[in-house]
Amino acid sequence: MIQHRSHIYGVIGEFESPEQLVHAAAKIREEGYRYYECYTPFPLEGLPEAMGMRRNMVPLITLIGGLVGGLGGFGFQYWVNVISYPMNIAGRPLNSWPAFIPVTFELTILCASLSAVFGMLALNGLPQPHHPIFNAPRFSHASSDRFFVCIQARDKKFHLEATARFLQGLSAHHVSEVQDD
Amino acid sequence: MSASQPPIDSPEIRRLTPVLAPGHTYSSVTDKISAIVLTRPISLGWLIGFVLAFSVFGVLNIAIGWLITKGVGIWGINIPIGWGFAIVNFVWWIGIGHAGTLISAILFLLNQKWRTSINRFAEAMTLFAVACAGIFPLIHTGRPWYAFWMFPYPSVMGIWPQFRSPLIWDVFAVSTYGTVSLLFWFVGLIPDLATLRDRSTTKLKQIIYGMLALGWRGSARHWHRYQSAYLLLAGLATPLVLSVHTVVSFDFSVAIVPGWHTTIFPPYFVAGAIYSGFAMVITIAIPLRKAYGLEDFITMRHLDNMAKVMLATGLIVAYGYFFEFFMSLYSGNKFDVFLVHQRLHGPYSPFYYALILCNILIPQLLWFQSIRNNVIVLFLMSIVVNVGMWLERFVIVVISLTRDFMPSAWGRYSPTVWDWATFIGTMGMFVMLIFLFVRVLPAISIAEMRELVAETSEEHK
Amino acid sequence: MDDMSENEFMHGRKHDHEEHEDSSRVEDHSEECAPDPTVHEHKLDLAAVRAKLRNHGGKQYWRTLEELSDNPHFEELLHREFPRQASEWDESVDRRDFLKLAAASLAFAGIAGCGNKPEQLIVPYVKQPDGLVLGKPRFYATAMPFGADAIGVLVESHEGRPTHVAGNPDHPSSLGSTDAITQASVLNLYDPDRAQTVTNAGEIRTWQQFLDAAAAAVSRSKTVAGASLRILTGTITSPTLAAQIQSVLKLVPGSKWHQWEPAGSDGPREGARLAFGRYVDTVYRPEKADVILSLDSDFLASGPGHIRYMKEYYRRRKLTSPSDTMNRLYVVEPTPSVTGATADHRLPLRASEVEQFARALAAKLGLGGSGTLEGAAQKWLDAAAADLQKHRGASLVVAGEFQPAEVHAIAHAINASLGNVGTTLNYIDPVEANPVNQLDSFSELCADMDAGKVDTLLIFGSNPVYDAPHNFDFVSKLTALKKSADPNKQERKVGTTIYLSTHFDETAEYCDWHIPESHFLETWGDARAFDGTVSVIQPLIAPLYRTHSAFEVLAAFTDKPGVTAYDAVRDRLKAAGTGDQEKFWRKTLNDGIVANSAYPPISAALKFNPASLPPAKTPSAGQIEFIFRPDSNVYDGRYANNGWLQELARPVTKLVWDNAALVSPKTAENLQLAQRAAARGGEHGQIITNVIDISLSNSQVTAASWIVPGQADGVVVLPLGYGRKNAGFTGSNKGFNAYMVRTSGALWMASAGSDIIKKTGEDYPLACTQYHFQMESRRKILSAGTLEEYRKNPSFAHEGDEQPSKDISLYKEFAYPGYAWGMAIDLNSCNGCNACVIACQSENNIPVVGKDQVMRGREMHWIRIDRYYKVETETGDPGGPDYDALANPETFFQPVPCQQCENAPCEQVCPVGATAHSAEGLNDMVYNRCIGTRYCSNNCPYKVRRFNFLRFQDWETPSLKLIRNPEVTVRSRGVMEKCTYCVQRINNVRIEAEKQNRPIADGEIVTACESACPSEAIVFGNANDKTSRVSKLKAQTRNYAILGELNTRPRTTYQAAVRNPNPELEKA
Amino acid sequence: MAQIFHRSTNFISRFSLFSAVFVAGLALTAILGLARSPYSTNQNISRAQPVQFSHKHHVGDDGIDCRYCHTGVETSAVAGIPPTKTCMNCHSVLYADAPYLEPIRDSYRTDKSIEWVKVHRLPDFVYFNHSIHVNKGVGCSTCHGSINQMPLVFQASPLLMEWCLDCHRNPEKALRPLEPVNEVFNMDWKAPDNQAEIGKQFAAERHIRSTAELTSCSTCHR
Repeated sequence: MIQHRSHIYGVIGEFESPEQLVHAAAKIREEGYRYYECYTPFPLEGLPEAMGMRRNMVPLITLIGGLVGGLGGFGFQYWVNVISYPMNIAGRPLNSWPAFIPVTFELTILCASLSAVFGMLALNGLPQPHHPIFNAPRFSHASSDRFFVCIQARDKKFHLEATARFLQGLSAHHVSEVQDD
Repeated sequence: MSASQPPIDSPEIRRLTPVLAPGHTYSSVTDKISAIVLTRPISLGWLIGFVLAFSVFGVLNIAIGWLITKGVGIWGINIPIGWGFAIVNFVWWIGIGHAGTLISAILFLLNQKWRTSINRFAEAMTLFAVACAGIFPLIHTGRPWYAFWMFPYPSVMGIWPQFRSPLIWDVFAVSTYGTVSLLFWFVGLIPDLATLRDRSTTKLKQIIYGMLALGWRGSARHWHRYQSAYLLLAGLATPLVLSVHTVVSFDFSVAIVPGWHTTIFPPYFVAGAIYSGFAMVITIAIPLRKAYGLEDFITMRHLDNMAKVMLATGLIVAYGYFFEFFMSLYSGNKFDVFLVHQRLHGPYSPFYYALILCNILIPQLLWFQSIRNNVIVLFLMSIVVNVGMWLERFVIVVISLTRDFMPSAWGRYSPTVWDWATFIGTMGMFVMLIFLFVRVLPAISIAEMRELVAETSEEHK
Repeated sequence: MDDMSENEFMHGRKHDHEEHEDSSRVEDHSEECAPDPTVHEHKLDLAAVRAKLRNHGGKQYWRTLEELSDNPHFEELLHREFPRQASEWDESVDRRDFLKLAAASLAFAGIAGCGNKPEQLIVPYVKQPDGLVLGKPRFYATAMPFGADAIGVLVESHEGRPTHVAGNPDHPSSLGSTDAITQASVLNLYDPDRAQTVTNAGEIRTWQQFLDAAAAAVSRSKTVAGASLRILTGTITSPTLAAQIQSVLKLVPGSKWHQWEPAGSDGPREGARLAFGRYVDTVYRPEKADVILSLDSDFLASGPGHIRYMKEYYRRRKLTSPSDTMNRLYVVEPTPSVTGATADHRLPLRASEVEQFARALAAKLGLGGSGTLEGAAQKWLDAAAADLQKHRGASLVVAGEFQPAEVHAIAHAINASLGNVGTTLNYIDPVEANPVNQLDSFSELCADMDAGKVDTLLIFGSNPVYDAPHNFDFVSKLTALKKSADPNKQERKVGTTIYLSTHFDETAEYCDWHIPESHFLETWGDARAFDGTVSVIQPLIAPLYRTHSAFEVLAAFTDKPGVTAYDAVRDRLKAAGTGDQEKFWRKTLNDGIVANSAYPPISAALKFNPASLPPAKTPSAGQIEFIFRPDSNVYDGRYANNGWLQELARPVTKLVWDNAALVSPKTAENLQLAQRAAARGGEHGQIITNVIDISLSNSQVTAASWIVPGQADGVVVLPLGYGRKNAGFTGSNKGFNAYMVRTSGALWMASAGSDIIKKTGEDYPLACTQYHFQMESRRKILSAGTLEEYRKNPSFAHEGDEQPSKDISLYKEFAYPGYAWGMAIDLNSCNGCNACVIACQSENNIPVVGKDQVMRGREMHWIRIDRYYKVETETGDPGGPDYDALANPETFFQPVPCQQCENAPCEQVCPVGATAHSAEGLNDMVYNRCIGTRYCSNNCPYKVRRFNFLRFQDWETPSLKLIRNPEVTVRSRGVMEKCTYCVQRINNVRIEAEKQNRPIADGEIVTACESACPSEAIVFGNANDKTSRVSKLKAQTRNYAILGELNTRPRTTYQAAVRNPNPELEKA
Repeated sequence: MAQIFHRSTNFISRFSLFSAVFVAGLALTAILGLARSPYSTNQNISRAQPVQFSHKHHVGDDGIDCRYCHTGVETSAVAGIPPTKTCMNCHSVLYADAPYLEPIRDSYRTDKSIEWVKVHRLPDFVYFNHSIHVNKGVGCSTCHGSINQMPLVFQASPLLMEWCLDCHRNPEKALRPLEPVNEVFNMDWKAPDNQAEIGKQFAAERHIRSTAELTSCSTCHR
């Protein structure tokens, strides 16, 4: 059994309702587990708090993206019109900054949005089509109507039987081990 | 649903109509929506509709081919009317797009539950409308094969786009709008794609949806970041959607042509956009819910709310018309005053009266509950508003140009068969894309419906 | 051209020998890359020909064409290829479109880098002509013979290709300016429809075969009794040609010379004889006249010397300060002419009433006779008479070419009594080589043809089958058969008919021999100008095809057919010279005229008393009067195939591509004729009018009607020159043929009951470039006043001015330290004669688009002439119901080129910066950068930008390639274009000045429109130089900018028009 | 439930995502580079001519002045290709019967032009004027390269608009002395170290127009 531990990703348990999962998640944390994850068909209120997550990096990345886009956008237009090829257009000044605002604005939005989305994906480690958790027999319900929690084998408090029992104690159904092939 | 409940739109409970018919569970919504894509066979109706739309799309391709061959001279445009159908259609399509982003972004920020079941296809509509709109600025140029000069790249000529031109602003606004809408839409799709992946029975579907789902597994930490990203996108899309039609209105308000050169354009263009957009959403929603029996998800409550939004934006537009007149007369600028006269008495006055009828008078019926909740009438009304908003753009773009400063250069415009072919062709393209969309992707956001189930179940407790 | 010897180069006759660098410019990459190779694929036959042409430099080039033209296949090929491309743009689908598609898609795919262009060849001279510098145009003086006048011109030639015509400052009838027709004459040279080979009964023949035929005819006339040679020509002023004719007449017994010019002036001729008992010509000096009265004379825009008269007349209307004086012009005329429209006083009278007016005026001035007019007209007459008397010796009465002899005689009498002879006009011996009453001369010929007295008939300079009075039925005269001894042998009454003309036209169809005629830019010759000055006609290019001059044809009938026109002219002129003959000859060629060869004034004793005239017959009231007038553009029909003139908006009506029966608004109402703007094109393009049948003098014609404000009621004008069956691709079957109802009895005027006009019930779309004539109370568009107002308030042009002050802008103004190009247009001097429009078209390679495109509102002229009536009506459309307002409206013309705004609205909105400001303040238009969004045009308040909606330029027709100005890019489809003050001329002058490290002098740069303008209304120059002419004009109080309130700050400004009405009449 | 994707797809999918972006960028750079490469500018291609005329021989070895043949260069927009007559001036005597000069003699005899292949091709909408450049002291070799070392002439400069602009923005670097000796036609002229200041000086003396004027559109396009 011990030698098999390396092949085990973790132990998974299944819940009927969001409330049970949130409650379970909190309990697991109190128990001292650190490496565990919840899987839900839609975001649950209170779950992040229950799992003790902190604010994430996405907003910061977005802010940076936006600033780069905006400043870059205006800077570029200034360079084109004043430095690269100054031209007398309709008697307007070379640096007609009011006319440069729309493009600046659009570029701000564009870069911010791109960095928000790709930042999120990167932080989530997506794309990741293959993941051990998919080995869990009933996991397809995770994208439909069931709520799962999985305690991972790498957690030092992890012990196959004990952890499984602990989960059942939290009234989880179909507690089973997840193979890590 | 159980027989114990009164019929969904009986008068007494109509006001209480929920955004989701009671009795639904996580699995029921999941099944019902994903079934449309996964298990439901291709209906004859769908097939006929698609083939029709596709052949109209073929007309568009012919029209564009001929345009490239001969030049924009095949259209009705001339001097002084340099812009005709192409720009009218461009503004119209872009406007329609706005409702989608508005529903998904602004209503999301305002935490409106009733957006949930309509935002998905509204966003799809946005994308397709923008695609249709995007065609026109490209092909309306005399030499489309040089249109790439409008993008800033280090050319061997050492020259750059002219950033004072509203057309360049357009290029950036529209392309940004397209990109962001796509991102927004896709991010929203990821969990549903995962659902489809997990529920699809054939290997091929599993792989396709699996790839698209990027391996989404609904992990709590992912949801956490996902939500903040989605919120940010909504926050960014809101000013964007307002800016896009503002920039489009700059095409006119920055020019000096009487009837174009007015400060009221940005707000009233945006209002008009939302107006026509919601009209289009209704035009699509009503057949959709009927065809796929989605009355539980797209309830009378939705239609009622959308009708109200139409009424509200319609009034803003009416206010815009009024103020256009008032400012022209009040300013005493002889050209603007003359323009007012032209609209009322000029050769094109019938268009103007038609537009007043479609955009201001008829929509007033929406004050009546009975009208708002009569599906057929509402559908017809949404069509009327679409026509009206198209007429508005025609009045602004074309009629202003026919008689501007120099009486010696006055002229008239009438579209050729190719103008019509291009316009109708884009409609075909739009409908075709909608048809494809409902077949391959969930027309309603499943994940968000589950949330709704959760919330409504709490309410019921 | 084989006979062309080295020394003839010195006389400016040169090969066409173009270096490819200088061939016309192509601007669009995609044009350049794809089509060429594919052309071969599709048009093997023509491509082969082209290749052949390309591979023959110089002389070979044209000889090849000739060789080719000998084989019928090529003929057929030409007729298939050329007409389709010729001038008028053709909407039909063709293979080229798919080449374009290929080009487009290639470019689309981004392969348009043009990495590997097809190899280009440079074909240098073998022996370069002396003095020729590649890439530098050369200018040669020659003259265009036109009726009883010759207009001296300087022709611009690029490597031997004449491309542009300008006036010759040394020439009395030009003084450096031209008119529209002269400007457009260069297009006739390259007309692809020109006849190219000698034919007999349609079969191609050699020149030698014709010489034999001619010789045979001569010998026949010597042997057979009564079989005589007849020569039918138009009006001829060329001494050399006349001498040639005389020598033929001397050689061939019983031969006669007849003349027929459909728009000929028997009136003036016979008038002179009535007054003086002999033919004399009248030369006017408008410059010396304070008061001028025109009796239905358009002397400023047509007739001998009109260009000079325009110059002189307007020199008396230039205003620098309110204290300046102006001449005053009274015009009596049935239909508004260029002269009448801008007159100080204009009295619309029916053509027949003009004679009554003349008689009444004579009576009023105490020359005997009697006659009064009713009411207002009489008051008008009294005022005019008083004014004339007040300015004895400084007044002038001009009678119209198409008025009867009586009117001319009376005019002579009045001028004599006012003591004008010798001051404001002179009499000289007739300029015509052989002045005759052409109608009589022509009738005589017809009679003799009937009588079978004509054995050989030689026709040139006339197209009788088309333009003879229809009651002569000239065709039957040509084809009539005579009884002959052998009944089953058919013989024609007229033995042989020989016809010389540029095109294989209506007459050619009925003649045995057709000789293609050389263009005046291809031949040697001479001609007398309106004042008798002998002008030299020298060729700028060897004949493009196997064409021949009248001189050569006539030579065939003499004993020495070898003599070339060159020798003849040379000998004749040298003889005229004094001192070193060679030097004199050179000088003559250089100047284009024989120094002081003008006829001296003669004293003609008046043998005429108006009282002696029989009482004039007055047409019964209620009758409709039909008057025939040569068209302002295609004249008597000879320019019908000239696309430039066809697409040129008529000065007053603004009609193009058609003629129409002109009626006054009131008459239109009586006849229930209506017209309306069409949905497509509308006021700027397409007007739908009623079609009417006119059955006059037992013939009938169907015409489109057109309402002309200011036309006399009860008058229908039938413009000549249209409805041609065989003019060529451009000119055939356009409009209606007024000659069909023109009889020898009523050449200029016929009257009949209004019932002969029937509405057919059909409508016809006419192409009209400006229908709406009102300014809609937008005063700052065209500003005009009277001399009195101007004196009272010198800055009347700025009444209610809304021009924002310079410091209104938040932006600081751009500085223009160097040159600041600007233009001033004096509306006081513009009468809408159109010379500038064609000059611009020729200088700037502006395409002709055809009627269909004009009707869509897509004509391409860079400078347009707006016509406004100073009246307020309900609709602003001539079709509207405001008859009284439009009975005799004050008319104004305004040339509108690009205004070169300093704050140009167009520039700001161009997404690719294809239009931007130059450091000298030009509103540059970079065709090759333009992607064609048309945003600039929308945003242009003056609507002076023109767009190539389709591929308007003709890339195929070889001959049309030769006319292009290599200094200007040839624009392709999808590109915006417009006036840039002839920037090519600016650059060339600047470069020369910079090479010498000196500033550009004022007047050194002359734009095409400026150089053409006979009234010197357009002035171009450096607005930064306070001493320049343009600055002085801009400094005037009359100076204003169109739509100044928009703060576009145009570089082109206008000087308000000032009219000089007679206070007496103003009171009335 | 079973795994749909193999473990490796994780790497593949991420990698392909990045490479897509990377490749797109690479392609753009490649296209822009290609547009500037000799391939599309037609640089350095010696063209076969009807007569293999060697500038190296005539200019380099014989030291014939450019203007002897290109007569228009100081006065006209085009330098001009010499007429056959010019060749015959010498070759009626020198190499009078060399076989490879037959095309020249033939042209002269038959009065048929020799068809040279064009080497320097500006787009037709560009109006370059030789005379003004030469008169203001821009040397032949500045644009045409060391003609005197070209057996067969090839295009030495890209002739791209950005290349023209480069000089029109700071002409001083290309201005050569006109006296005591006119260096314009000196093929071996090298800019001295102090070119910067003497160039400015020349520009002032010869009234070279301001950059704004020299970079106005209508300076080259009409």
